[in-house]
Amino acid sequence: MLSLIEILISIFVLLGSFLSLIGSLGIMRLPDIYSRMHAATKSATLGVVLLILGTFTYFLGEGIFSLQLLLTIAFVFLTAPVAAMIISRSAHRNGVELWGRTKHDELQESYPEHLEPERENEKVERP
Amino acid sequence: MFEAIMQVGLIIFSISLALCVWRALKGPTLWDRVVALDSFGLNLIGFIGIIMILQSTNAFAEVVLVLGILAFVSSVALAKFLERGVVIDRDSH
Amino acid sequence: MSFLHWAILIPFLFAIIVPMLYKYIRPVHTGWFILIVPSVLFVFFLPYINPVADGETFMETVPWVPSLGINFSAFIDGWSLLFALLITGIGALVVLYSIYYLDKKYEDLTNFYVHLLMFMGAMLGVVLSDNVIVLYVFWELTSISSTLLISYWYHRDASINGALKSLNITVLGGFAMLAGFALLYVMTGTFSIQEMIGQAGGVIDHPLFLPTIILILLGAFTKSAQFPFHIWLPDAMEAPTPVSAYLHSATMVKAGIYLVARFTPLFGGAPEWFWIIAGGGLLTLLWGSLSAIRQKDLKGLLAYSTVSQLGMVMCLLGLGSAALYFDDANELYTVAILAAVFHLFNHASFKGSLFMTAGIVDHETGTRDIRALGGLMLVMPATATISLIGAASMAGIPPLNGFLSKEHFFMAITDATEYGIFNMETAGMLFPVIGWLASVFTFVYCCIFFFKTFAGPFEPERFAKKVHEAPIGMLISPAVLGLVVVIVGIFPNLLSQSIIEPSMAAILQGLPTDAEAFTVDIEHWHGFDLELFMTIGVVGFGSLLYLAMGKWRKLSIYNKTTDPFSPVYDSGITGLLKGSRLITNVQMTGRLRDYLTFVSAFFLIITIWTMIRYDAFVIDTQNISEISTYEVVLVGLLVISMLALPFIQQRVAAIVVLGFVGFLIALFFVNFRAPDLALTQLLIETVLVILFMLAFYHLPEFRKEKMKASFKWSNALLSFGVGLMVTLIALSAFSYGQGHDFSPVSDYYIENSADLAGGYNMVNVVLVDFRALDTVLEVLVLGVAALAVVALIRLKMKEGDDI
Amino acid sequence: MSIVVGVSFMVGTYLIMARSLLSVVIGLNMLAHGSHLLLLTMAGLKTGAPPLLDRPETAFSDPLPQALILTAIVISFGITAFTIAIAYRTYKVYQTDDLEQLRGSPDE
Amino acid sequence: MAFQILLNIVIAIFWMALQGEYTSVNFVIGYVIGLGVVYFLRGSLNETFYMRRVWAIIKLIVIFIKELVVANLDMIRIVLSPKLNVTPGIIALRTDLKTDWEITILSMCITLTPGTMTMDYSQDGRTLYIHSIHMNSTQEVIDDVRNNFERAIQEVTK
Amino acid sequence: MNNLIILPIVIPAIIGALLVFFAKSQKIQRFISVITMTAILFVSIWLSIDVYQNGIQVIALGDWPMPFGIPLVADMFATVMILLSSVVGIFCLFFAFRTIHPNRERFYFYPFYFFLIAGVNGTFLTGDLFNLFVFFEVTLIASYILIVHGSTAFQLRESFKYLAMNVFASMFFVVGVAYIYATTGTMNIAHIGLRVEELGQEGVLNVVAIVLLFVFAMKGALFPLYFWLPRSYTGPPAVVSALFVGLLTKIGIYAIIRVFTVIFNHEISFTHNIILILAGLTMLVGVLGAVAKYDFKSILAYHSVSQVGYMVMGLGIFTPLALAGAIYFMVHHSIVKAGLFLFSGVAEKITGTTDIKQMGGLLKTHPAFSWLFFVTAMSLAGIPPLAGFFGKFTLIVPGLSEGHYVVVAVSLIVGLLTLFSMMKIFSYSFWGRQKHSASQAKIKTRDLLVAISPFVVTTIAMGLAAEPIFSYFLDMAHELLDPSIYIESVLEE
Amino acid sequence: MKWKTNNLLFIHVTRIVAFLILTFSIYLFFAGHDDPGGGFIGGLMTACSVLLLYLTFDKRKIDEMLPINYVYLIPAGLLIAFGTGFLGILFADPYLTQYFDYFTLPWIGEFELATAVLFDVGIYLGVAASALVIIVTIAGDE
Ligand code: NA
Ligand code: NA
Repeated sequence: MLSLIEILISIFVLLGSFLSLIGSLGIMRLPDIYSRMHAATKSATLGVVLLILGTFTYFLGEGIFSLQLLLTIAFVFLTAPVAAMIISRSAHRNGVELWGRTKHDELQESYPEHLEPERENEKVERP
Repeated sequence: MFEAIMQVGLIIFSISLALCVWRALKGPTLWDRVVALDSFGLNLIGFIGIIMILQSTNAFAEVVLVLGILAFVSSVALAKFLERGVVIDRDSH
Repeated sequence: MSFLHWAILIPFLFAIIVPMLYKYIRPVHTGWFILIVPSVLFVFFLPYINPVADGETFMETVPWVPSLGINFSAFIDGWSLLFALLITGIGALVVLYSIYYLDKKYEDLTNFYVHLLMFMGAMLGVVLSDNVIVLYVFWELTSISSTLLISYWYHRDASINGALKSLNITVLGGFAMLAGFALLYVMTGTFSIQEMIGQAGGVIDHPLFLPTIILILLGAFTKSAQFPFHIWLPDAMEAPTPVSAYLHSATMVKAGIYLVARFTPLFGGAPEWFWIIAGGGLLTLLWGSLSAIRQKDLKGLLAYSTVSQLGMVMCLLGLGSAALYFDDANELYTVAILAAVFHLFNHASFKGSLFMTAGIVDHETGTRDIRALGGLMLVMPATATISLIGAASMAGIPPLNGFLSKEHFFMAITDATEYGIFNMETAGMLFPVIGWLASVFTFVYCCIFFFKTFAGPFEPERFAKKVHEAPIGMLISPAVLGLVVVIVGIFPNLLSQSIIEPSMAAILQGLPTDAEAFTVDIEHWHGFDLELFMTIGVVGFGSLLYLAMGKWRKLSIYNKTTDPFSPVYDSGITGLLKGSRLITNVQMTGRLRDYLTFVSAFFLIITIWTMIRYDAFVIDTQNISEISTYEVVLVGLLVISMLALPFIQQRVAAIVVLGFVGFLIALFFVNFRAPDLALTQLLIETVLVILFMLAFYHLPEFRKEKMKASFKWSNALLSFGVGLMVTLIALSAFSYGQGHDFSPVSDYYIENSADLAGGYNMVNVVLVDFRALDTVLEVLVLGVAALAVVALIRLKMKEGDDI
Repeated sequence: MSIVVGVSFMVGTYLIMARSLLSVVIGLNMLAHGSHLLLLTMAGLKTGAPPLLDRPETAFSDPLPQALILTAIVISFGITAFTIAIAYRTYKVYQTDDLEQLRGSPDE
Repeated sequence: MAFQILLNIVIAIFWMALQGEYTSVNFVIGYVIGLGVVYFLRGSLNETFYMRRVWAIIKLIVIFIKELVVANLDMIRIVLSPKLNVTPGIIALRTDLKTDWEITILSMCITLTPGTMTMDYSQDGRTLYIHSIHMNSTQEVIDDVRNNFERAIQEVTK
Repeated sequence: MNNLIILPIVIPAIIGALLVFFAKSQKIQRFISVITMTAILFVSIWLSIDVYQNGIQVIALGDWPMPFGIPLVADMFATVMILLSSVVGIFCLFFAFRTIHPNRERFYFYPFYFFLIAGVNGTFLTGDLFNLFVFFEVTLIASYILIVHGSTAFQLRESFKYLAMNVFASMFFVVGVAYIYATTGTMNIAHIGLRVEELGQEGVLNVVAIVLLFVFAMKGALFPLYFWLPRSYTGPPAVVSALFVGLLTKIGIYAIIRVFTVIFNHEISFTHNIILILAGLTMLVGVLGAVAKYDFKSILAYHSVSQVGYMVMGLGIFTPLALAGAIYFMVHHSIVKAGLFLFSGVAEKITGTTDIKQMGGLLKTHPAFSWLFFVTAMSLAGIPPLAGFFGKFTLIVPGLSEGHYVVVAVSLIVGLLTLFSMMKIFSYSFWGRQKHSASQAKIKTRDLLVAISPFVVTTIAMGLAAEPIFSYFLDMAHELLDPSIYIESVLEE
Repeated sequence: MKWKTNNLLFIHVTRIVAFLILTFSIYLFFAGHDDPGGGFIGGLMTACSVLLLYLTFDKRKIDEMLPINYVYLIPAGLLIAFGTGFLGILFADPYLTQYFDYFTLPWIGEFELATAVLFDVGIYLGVAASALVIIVTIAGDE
């Protein structure tokens, strides 16, 4: 049978894997790059963080305090939003289309005239 | 039992990785591929985490951390490159 | 070092100081200094005549490369002495002649005399060397110096072509000859000719005998301008006339003759040897005499005449070699050798003088074209007289020396029908018939040479310059030779004992020298025999033919001066150039793709072949470790990512997928317990991805490759093959290794890393301690790469900035 | 594993026979991956723990091939970096990445 | 300045942790290394650091974790539902936060919480452009951000 | 243990690194370079004498017992090659001083030069297969940059191909190393040799041998793997081409000879016959290229391919004399071809072109240059008594006595075509009407000729004084043909 | 065409992260003898941290901040690594012989001194500098 700590680890691992899978499914299913970013940042991040927590717990059980793993968690939290922001911003500035059912695009308006990227689906509503 | 659970975790992560690869190959835009690469890196972290448990070694702790760092660095570099065609500005401000 | 060695080396040593002589002592014609060399050497060779005539031989050996069996052995017997005397004697005359022929004001005497001395030394080396390799060394030097002398006026295209032609053909022969010598070494274990002759019997019976003699004879035939290799000689007439007189009539072209005679004791008696030489010589004799008639250039005529005469001597040597078949010094056979030796000498004398007079004509009139010349007898009486003597001797008019040797020639070829060996009973009839015909032609071209030049009315306006007799200095040398022609003609037995007998003894070495046949007594009159009738016939028919020239001179065959074999050579050269260009361009396409296609194909062929030959494919399934499900998925992912790469159209996408591959490989490293590798792989992959982006920002997207489908498939097939072979060999090698229980080296590292190297990370310990050299070098590679990138990006030069 | 090695050699070989500079560079990279994995495979996979001695394990995987691969990785990194630079400069000078146009004349 | 000293100490501790031995020696070594690092990179620090409000931070963290969990549940719902039930859009949000650090933290929190993701700043850095996948009520999104995070951050940095 | 062995590697490596600091000062760089090259030369001589007197010298780096550490092994063969590289290195250096553009000197020309020497010397000395790979890479990376140094259009275009093909080969080197490790479980060449002997070189070991042959043949530019060589050698400055031809292709040949004498010497009828076939084809195809071309440097480059054939021919024949001849040929070819490439530089300096059709009459305006070139060219063509003759001769004799008639015939025909193509250069460039201007005719070449003349003198001397060389080389060949000497010397260390 | 970009988030995160990575890289370097890491990996990690700075800021600013010519670090690293090898010769051992010993000092405890670490410093410098030089040079080409 599983010991208590093993149960804890198993939960972390399964939950982490599951969330990561959700993240990847989101990346697969969601309609445009911007929505996919949501999946990538929220689910994948938490999934990985949970899993590493599981690993951390495992080694704690072995008597090893692995700072590297904790640092990894911090790192992921710190960097995921940055990556998300830079990727989505660069996509937007280069005219990557928003999904057809997107409602507003206030960012587009903030761009100077000559830099406005051309988008094919101009039907995006502008308030 | 415990090992079996870990194996299940690995398989879930494998599927997850496969989905990222799928997105990377499919695109359609470059940014999709970059996102795929980014979350691929994250998933790898999880994957290695499980392997560490399975192999019962903390030898890969550094690998995990480095992977976290590098997934970030490469995503940022790619995105920045895609945004402006340069990776390192000569004089941006 | 004996005198003989010095005799060979002195010309070379002198050649080194010539440039200084020329540079610092300008008032005196350099030729006067040069003249000392052959004269002194000639004088020094004279004392050898007596002992050699008494049957003595001299062998002096200086080790050169003894490890390879190459010794600088100088050997002198009757045959080499004859040549040594010719080389130095005629050499002296030629140098004297050249002093007047080449004006020190306009000509570059350095080149001329350096090369002439080189030639002289080399030629002495050829005839005095007993070691075939040393002989070969000098042999090639004669080719080279001859080439350089022919190209003396190197700004002329004709000179260049003539020089190259002679070089190509003679060196072709030389290389063949070298192979022949090597085969001889394989058979006999020595490079010494005299030692080889000691084992003559074994050589003839050896299976390699025929290839050996063919190779050696290729050398001799090319050098001695034997049919069909004679084509270089007429073109070599672009050389200054002293050169033609010296190299291309009196000495170098006779090196082939020398060689054949030298090897007669070794090979003589074999039917192959007999037929190749006698037949080749006969053919050359006929062809040369026929061609000579058609020449319009005085020197061209003489060149073909030389070809023909050399053919005659060659033919005689072939016939004479039969003596060794019978091991019998019967006069029936030895007369051929006698005739060969005698004619060789005579030819040197009359042809040398003829070349010199032809040179005088050229020098004084500015032309050598027979059609333009005529009537010079009145303005150049001395030249005409000397020419007449030479031409008459060549035509075989008594009492000149040419007559005597021609008589012996007839005697030898008529005797040949009586040999009773090698099918001579039937084929032997060819010899007297062809020999006689050729002699008729010889008579005709001698007439042409003399009468077209000197007879007839003199029309000074036909010449570009004012024609007068040559200066006395220029006439000395031909006159001396003419005198020799006359004296030897009248007193032939002056040479009998001193020169001819010892030479025959050398050529027919092994036969009893005290035999009757070796006693040479040359007589002008030996009754109304067949030879005399043949001579009379020659004169009669020859005169008729010459007088009828007006009739046949309109024939197209007469007017075509080029040798039919010259175009063969020319098209050979063009074919070579074209063919090599084709072959080269087929492979060196400049396409990386083609190169790699060839390379991969080669890899496949050679590995598959070896695999099959050694039945090397083994797979030991026991050792393939079990695989988990997730590993299958990972392998699948990696394979898919890799396979996708060729199909990706966007470059950034390719870079991203490359990143995937790198990350997955890192994952494999983790899976296979290699943390250091995983770390390195990740770091490097990241840096590479960034580098790719930096560098390829400017590049265009991939284009759709417009390849033919077959092309694409062949590429795919090749790639598949390479991948497959790498895998198959890997599986086999791994299974093979598992089948042998070698203790892996690694155990040592596991046991000793901590205790002896003080580290717990074995990989790192291996890197910084056990194999520290690898590590520092790998950083060196990286550092050089970095510096290289700096140089590559920042240093921008143009072609021609430096050399 | 051998399959992966085979595939990387296959893809690598295919790519270096392509027309574009970038393909060639990527192809070389694939070949490098293949050769490194091969070296790892040839040493026998999974024979023990990571080669770190201060852990409790007693059986270790073979450290020597790992060290060799590490060296090989670094070397191919240096070479690849340089290759990228050359490809980049070549493109800058010729304004094409098409190897077909970089053939040169047959007389050189 | 304070931030730099703090950073230095953090590095020293970090060092000890990496070594796995919390001895004074390791602290000193870590401090020296940290000194080098900070000196080495000092040019990138041109800000000063305010005293922490520990409590505020804890509060912020709690809110953050709660929102993160909600975000993931939201994500599960979206991804696993057979129909794509999203209405994305990009809105501009003017924030009251003053300093760069505050805005940095805000934008990170926005990204990791339900339905929203920071995409860009205006030039002055006071307007955030946010991509949301629940655009049915724009104002709701904005209010959510304002109430939850802006206030919590202001607590911390007040 | 003999620490002397490391010096030919470590000195140039360290000095190369040091010179980076002085990249901006031409004078200091040159000064240090000369001193260093001289020092390396002396070390090489010293080492050669040491090896000659005391037998094979081995150093186990890091003091680890064999076969666990990396050994450096100096046997007669290795020391000859080291000496050769030092000689070529120092001769070329003086030419470099007179011709290399200051910009090149600023961008690490001399460091790269020394790194190349370090790599080459390491290749000759190492006794570890993987270390051999690493040294190959050191050499190659230095060669990559030297070939493209200056970044002219032509250089870029051809060096990319050079690079791609060599990297391709390097990858297969790693593959070969992997196979060797799988089958024998060791990396030490002597140890591999021992184990292959115990195994009897059966089955897959032969395939491994062929894979290694493939790799080295590619580096050594054997047909049909030579495509990288001809054009990449015509792009860089003459002195770089000279250095390459003197050293670079030799490392491939060296490796082939080393591996096929120490390790794979049990299936000669198969492996060495393949080598012979490749040798014949290489000679022929290479020389046809030379016949076809009209560019001074191209002709020389194609000859280099052709002559690689001769070098491996000796290995294929596999008798003492043939091996001695092969190595003699390597030495001769390095010297003579390096000299010829430098001559091509001189010709280019005078005429401003390397196209021989645009040259003419150099003999008239530059007689000393012309005759020095002529002598060197004749040596290349194998005209006696120059060095080239002995190289050829010592291959023909054993070739015939072992019954390899075809390859000997090919080698002779190739010799003839070599002469033909060298005379093509001579007749187009040196004979004929003068095509360069009067001012070009006045260009002084004395300094350059002084720098080249050591090559010319060496090739003459190697011919005239062939005896000491051959008695030494024959000893060396006997040593090579008895691999147990090598194996025992290394493993006892 | 140039975007005026407000990189607020990026810059601020980098300020923290780059320091951590740099420290981590030094840790990796020292850990190498016993744990995964070493001069090579440490060097590359250092290069990555500096690279991150380059990514975040611009070349001019980083050059001002780190006024080091990386090019000279390459030969310096090589000289250290090759030079360490000579220690062996000093002790009449073969080239590249490494030495180590464990020392116990009061207050500090037992620690190890190894020449291999010095060797590794050379590796570290060489690698870090090479990686940076390669990237910065290519990035700096106009
Ligand atoms: Na390393
Ligand atoms: Na390579």
